[in-house]
Amino acid sequence: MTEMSYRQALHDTLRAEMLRDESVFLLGEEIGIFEGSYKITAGLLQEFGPRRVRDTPISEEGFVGAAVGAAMLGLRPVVELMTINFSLLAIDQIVNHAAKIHAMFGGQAAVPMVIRTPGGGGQQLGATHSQNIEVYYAHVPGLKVVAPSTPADAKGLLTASIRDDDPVLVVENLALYNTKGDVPDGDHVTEIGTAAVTKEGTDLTVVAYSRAAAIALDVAHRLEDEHISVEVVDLRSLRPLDRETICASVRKTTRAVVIEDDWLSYGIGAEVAATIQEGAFYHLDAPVRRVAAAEVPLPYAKSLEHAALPHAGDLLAAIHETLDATGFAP
Amino acid sequence: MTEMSYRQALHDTLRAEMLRDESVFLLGEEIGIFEGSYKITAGLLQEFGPRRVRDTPISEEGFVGAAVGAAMLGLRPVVELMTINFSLLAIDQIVNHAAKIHAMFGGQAAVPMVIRTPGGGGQQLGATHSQNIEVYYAHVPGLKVVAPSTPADAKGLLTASIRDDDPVLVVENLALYNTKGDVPDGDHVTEIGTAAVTKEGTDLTVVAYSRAAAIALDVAHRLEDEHISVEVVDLRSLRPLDRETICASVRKTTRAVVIEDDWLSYGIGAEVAATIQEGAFYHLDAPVRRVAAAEVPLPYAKSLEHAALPHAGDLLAAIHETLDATGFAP
Amino acid sequence: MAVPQKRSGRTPRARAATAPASAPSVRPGAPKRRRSGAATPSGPSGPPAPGTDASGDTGTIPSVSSGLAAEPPQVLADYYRQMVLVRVFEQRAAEMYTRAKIGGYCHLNLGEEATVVGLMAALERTDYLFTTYREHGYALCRGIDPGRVMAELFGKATGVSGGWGGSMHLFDTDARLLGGYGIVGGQIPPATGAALAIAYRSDPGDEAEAVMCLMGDGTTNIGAFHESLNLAAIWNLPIVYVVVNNGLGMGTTVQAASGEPDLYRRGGAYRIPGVRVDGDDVIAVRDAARQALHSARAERQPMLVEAVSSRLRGHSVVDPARYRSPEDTERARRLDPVPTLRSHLIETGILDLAAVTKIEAEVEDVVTAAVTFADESPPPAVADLFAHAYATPVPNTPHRLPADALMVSEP
Amino acid sequence: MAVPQKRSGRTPRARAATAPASAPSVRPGAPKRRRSGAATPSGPSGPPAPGTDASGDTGTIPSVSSGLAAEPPQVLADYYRQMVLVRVFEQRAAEMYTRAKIGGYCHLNLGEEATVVGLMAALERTDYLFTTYREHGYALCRGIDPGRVMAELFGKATGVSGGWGGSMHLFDTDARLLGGYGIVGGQIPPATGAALAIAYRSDPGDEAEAVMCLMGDGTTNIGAFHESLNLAAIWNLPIVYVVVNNGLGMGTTVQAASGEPDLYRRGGAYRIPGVRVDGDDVIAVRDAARQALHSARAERQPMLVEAVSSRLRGHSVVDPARYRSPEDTERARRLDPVPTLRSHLIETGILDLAAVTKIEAEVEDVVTAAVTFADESPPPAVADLFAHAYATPVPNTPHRLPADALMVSEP
Ligand SMILES: Cc1ncc(C[n+]2csc(CCOP(=O)(O)OP(=O)(O)O)c2C)c(N)n1
Ligand SMILES: Cc1ncc(C[n+]2csc(CCOP(=O)(O)OP(=O)(O)O)c2C)c(N)n1
Ligand SMILES: [Mg+2]
Ligand SMILES: [Mg+2]
Repeated sequence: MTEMSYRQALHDTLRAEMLRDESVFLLGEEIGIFEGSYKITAGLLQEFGPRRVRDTPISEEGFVGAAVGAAMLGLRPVVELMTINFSLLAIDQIVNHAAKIHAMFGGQAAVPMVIRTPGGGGQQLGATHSQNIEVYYAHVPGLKVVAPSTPADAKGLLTASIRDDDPVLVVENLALYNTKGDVPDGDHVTEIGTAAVTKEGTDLTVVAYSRAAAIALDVAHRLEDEHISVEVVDLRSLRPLDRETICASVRKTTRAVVIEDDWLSYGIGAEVAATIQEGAFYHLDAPVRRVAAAEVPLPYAKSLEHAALPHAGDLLAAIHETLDATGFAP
Repeated sequence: MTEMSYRQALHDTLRAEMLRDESVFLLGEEIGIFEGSYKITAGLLQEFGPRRVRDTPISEEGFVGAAVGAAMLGLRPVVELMTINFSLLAIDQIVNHAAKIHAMFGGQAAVPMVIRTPGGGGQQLGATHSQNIEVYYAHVPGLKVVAPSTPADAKGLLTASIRDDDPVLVVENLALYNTKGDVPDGDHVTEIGTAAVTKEGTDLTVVAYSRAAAIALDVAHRLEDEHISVEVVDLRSLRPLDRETICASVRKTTRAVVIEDDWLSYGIGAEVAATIQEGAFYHLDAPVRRVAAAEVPLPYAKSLEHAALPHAGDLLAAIHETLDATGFAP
Repeated sequence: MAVPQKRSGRTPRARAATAPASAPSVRPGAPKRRRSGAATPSGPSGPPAPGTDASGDTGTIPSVSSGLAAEPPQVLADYYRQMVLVRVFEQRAAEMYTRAKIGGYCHLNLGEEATVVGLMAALERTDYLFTTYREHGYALCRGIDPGRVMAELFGKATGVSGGWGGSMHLFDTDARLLGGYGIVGGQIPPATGAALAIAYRSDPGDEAEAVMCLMGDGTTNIGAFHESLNLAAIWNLPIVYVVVNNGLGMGTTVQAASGEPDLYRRGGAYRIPGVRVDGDDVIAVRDAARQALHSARAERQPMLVEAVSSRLRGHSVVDPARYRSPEDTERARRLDPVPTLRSHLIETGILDLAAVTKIEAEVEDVVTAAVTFADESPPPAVADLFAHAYATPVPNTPHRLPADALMVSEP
Repeated sequence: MAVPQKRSGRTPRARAATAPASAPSVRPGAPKRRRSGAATPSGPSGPPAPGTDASGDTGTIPSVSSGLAAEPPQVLADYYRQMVLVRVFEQRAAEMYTRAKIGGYCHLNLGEEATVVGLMAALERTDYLFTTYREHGYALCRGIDPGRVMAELFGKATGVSGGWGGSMHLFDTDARLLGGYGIVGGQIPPATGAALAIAYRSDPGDEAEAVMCLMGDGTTNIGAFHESLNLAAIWNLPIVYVVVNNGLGMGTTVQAASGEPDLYRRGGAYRIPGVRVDGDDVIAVRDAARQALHSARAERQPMLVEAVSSRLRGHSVVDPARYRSPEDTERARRLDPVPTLRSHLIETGILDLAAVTKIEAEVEDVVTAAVTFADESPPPAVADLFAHAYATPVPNTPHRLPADALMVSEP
């Protein structure tokens, strides 16, 4: 184990996979000379040269699609999209091409590519630069979507994604890049399609992913002091979704709150809540509550932005209200 | 009232609104000379000329974005996207521009535009041409999304959408164009944001929209013979979502099934089920069941396509299982 | 046999135009002009091809003959056979569509046979092909068994894509046909990426692999065209973009859709040399494509080839094309490359009537056999619905049919 | 006052280049060449501007003087004042960002002042402007109160966009500034649509409205550029696309990003005439833009103007620009248009040192007042979070804060 930042874990993983496999290469805007908007790829152009670390023009549809084609010929491109917001420029290549090619051609071609991209608000970047639209990709058969919340998972899931023969979207988060944690040394692969119980508990389950999973863990630990035992399920994989781990937890705790950074309606939390009510119906003592962003284009002004996004306090409130609704007394 | 097809209702509404308001104009691929891929705009070029009925090149991002700009200057463009699948080429203009401009600029500009587009599978069009991705748009604050299931609603909702000052996506359905129904004569506006109870019932609520709402109504009528009283809620508006009408119905019937044409995970039905479990939790006698498409890129072969898409029989099965789970006997 | 009757001889049009005065915009080392291979220059004949506006090109457009005369008879016979194969296959496909054996959308190469055959003749077996939804002919001329192509149209398990793709989505790994694509322009970025993979792994050279990416005229107006050509230019990729200009999107003309209707010039925005060729002239098409492919494989100079032909029918099988003027329809018929080549072969004595008729009869049998094969093949098994969901299995992938409960919840 | 010291005189570069040999690709009636207004031709001086590759343009590029000499002193003084305003405002913005008064991304016009002022001087009040996230200067020169601009950067209710937009999203209805946009290329289709609205409602003419759409050099590589210019061309829209070429995307050079690095030529793919102008020469920029706007408004001929200048700092306030060579940085400093114009004004006696200093002092006060206004303004009220959610209210729009229950469910 080595303690490092989420950013470092991503960087080191890219480097390790490039060293391991000649067919792995990177492409994206400003990842080379500029060393990446968020410096994940710092130093890699120098080490591997422009063949393996390819700066692209501002042409998201073009270079994401180029990665699709390169992957069809057996390379393993790892694309950086500067933020998930810009993925909308390339979504046709992701949804109508990367996701479809394997099945639509009867299984003849695989598309072993990875798209890494950060989402998340809270940086005062305004309405078009603060979104969390991973649900768009999680919705699509043919894609896999993972969203690590810790440096260890960043390594484990990115490694798994690069080695996977399907197109995988790795959702990072601007607010997590500087967070630190222990990362297993050597080969470390986290299985795509599996959620993790990051803290065990008996009274209530909080389901979350990415930045919200870090908040959830923090809140759960804080609630220990109040003798409230919260279990935290970190989804890690949004597609496939590990429904059994979620429902098993709620069958045990009988209560659930979902928290996410995205807008409430039709967000990831909707699927989680729908899953719980179906898979743990007879165990559930209260409605599954969802904590999510206010449904407005995210404002720039700090005050408004803060009000619109979910924070630990919001999760605490929802937990307390859910416990209260069932007459829970610690 | 006049009986007419869903196609005719759309056509007549476009024509009526163009006659009523000089600022309403149409643009899209092949809507003029070709008279529209699905002939909704047949005859309108001839009647109104190329200024009001504008054929575009194959440039979805370009002409949808052009509609955004024209709307900012006060025109009321009604864009036809040939199918919702191609909306992915224009989604940046829809989600990052049309939806954001009003709020992001502090309410100074409005974007009174409409995008009409059909979705739906079952026509053997293959994986990229058979999608139902309205959930992408329903997720986004700043947009409004409606999905009429009858000729009357096609008229009422399209009229409301054209007269609305916000960007509205009108989701049509390939399988509905030839369906017939009574349409109110004269001015007929259906309020965006409201669901309709299209059949009253006491035993179970089916929630649906678009083609699935027509299936639901049909199934509900068939079940009368078995003395099962099904209430049907046709969402009509996906954003805003009329949660109260859904939950009021389920509070009464105590059971619910949601049916949609889209893939299950993260579909419209997820939000509906999540809503019901929150808003009717204490009334619900069984888990909310979801009937939805199998989660694969839709195959071309008839047999596979049929197996992957939901049909009346699937809804019947889910209704019966839900009733059985609660020991219901008609 | 459905090939139209022999008609009075028509001099085949043959013309290749390079992007004008593009000397300063051609990269060092890139050829500044290309000609189709044929030796004897001759002026264009017949009405100007759709999209042609050569008025400003005085002195810069070399006009060359098609070079039919220089070809060995066996080669011409083979090209004719292929053109007839495409013709008959497509006519039969239209018929099968009407009989509901084929579903969905079905776009035919009728009228484009010379372009199809010429382009495919230019490719090496090691080259990769990306194409559009209008691609039956390309699959056939790439050597794929007609039965497997027809079976795909029928949605059968024996089809090239196992019945998963249908008419718009033919794919064959061995033939390096890397797909027909239904999203307009959607094939262009992946094709460009395939060329990137070639450049990533191997050096340029006369034997190097290259990619051919086909698209229609209307497709040059979409963003992916622009982004992809630019990538190919700055990365020096071995790719030839071919615009199959049949004059129409669905009902929209090139002139109405494109600010620069001389589509071969659009490469100028990326310093990609462009060449226009008569798409009704199989030899001219082949030679132009071959030269372009040579630049791509030997010099890593991406190229743009525009082949001008006509669509004989509607956009797809179900389109009656009422928007077309009688003159335009008549013009397309007059330019029809199949009877034109037939007449030429017979008139010049390259093949006699008996030989031509024999080819036609053989093709007829091949297509009939293809239909029988398709008809008798089984559909894909419903049990295999999830067989191609993912290439790498992981836990929790959904395998649920529409009526299945999400999971079992017990009271 | 932060304007760099007076330096030894530098002859201002002034050059305008038209798209080369584009005669055949210009529509009938469209002007085949444009020149900046100035009368005396003179050769380019100084090193070639970034992205300049005129080697193949021999004989086709008219070089003209900037015409500074011909301008009334009052006009030049006003332009200088505006350039200094942009300069000082941006420097103060950088400072305020460091002091955390401004958040998010913050992109400055430092180095582009002559382009900013020249372009805005060419616009009529009735014209519409669409721009990018690098737009503070344009807002100021469009006449918007600096206090309201700074307040927007501070995220205050008094800001031009009410605090909702921030640095990247300035908007002002009265000034017809229809937005700064943060998605690269995202502004181009809406700007094109605004021009469509003008054409829909009114006739061309000398007084007609037009649209100016700004973008960076890197932006010419995105699909929206291609699609939009094509629409403008086929629909004859009154729009001028301006590429503000500062030589860099973020750290990527024009040469690395664009197959055709002579960006003004990229209009050729749509028969849109292009002109390149020295972006450090306020008069040349203004005149080129004015002429282009004239074509747009009077002839409905869309135009492309490329203004070449340099970015003095990093891509945004937080970018230390380590990727830039010392030579490149030094070059940008040398070309800095603000001290250049200052020197020129003084050396030619148009303004004396006292007048220049007075302008600078006044601007300093204006910016200080803007900061004070911004600082003292209130933030938007949290109660107004849903105020701009929709323009037309309908039932059931969500008004829920993150911790709110979706709806009340009672046992
Ligand atoms: C992105 C997208 N937009 C629209 C369509 C609908 N469409 C299918 S083919 C076609 C016309 C294409 O014309 P062209 O590129 O000239 O090819 P052709 O059909 O003539 O071979 C259109 C508009 C589509 N499939 N994809
Ligand atoms: C679609 C999209 N892709 C990427 C970005 C990130 N980005 C912001 S500015 C920029 C560089 C733009 O360069 P240029 O067009 O030259 O404008 P400049 O910043 O130099 O004024 C990039 C890549 C973005 N905002 N939008
Ligand atoms: Mg065509
Ligand atoms: Mg730039």
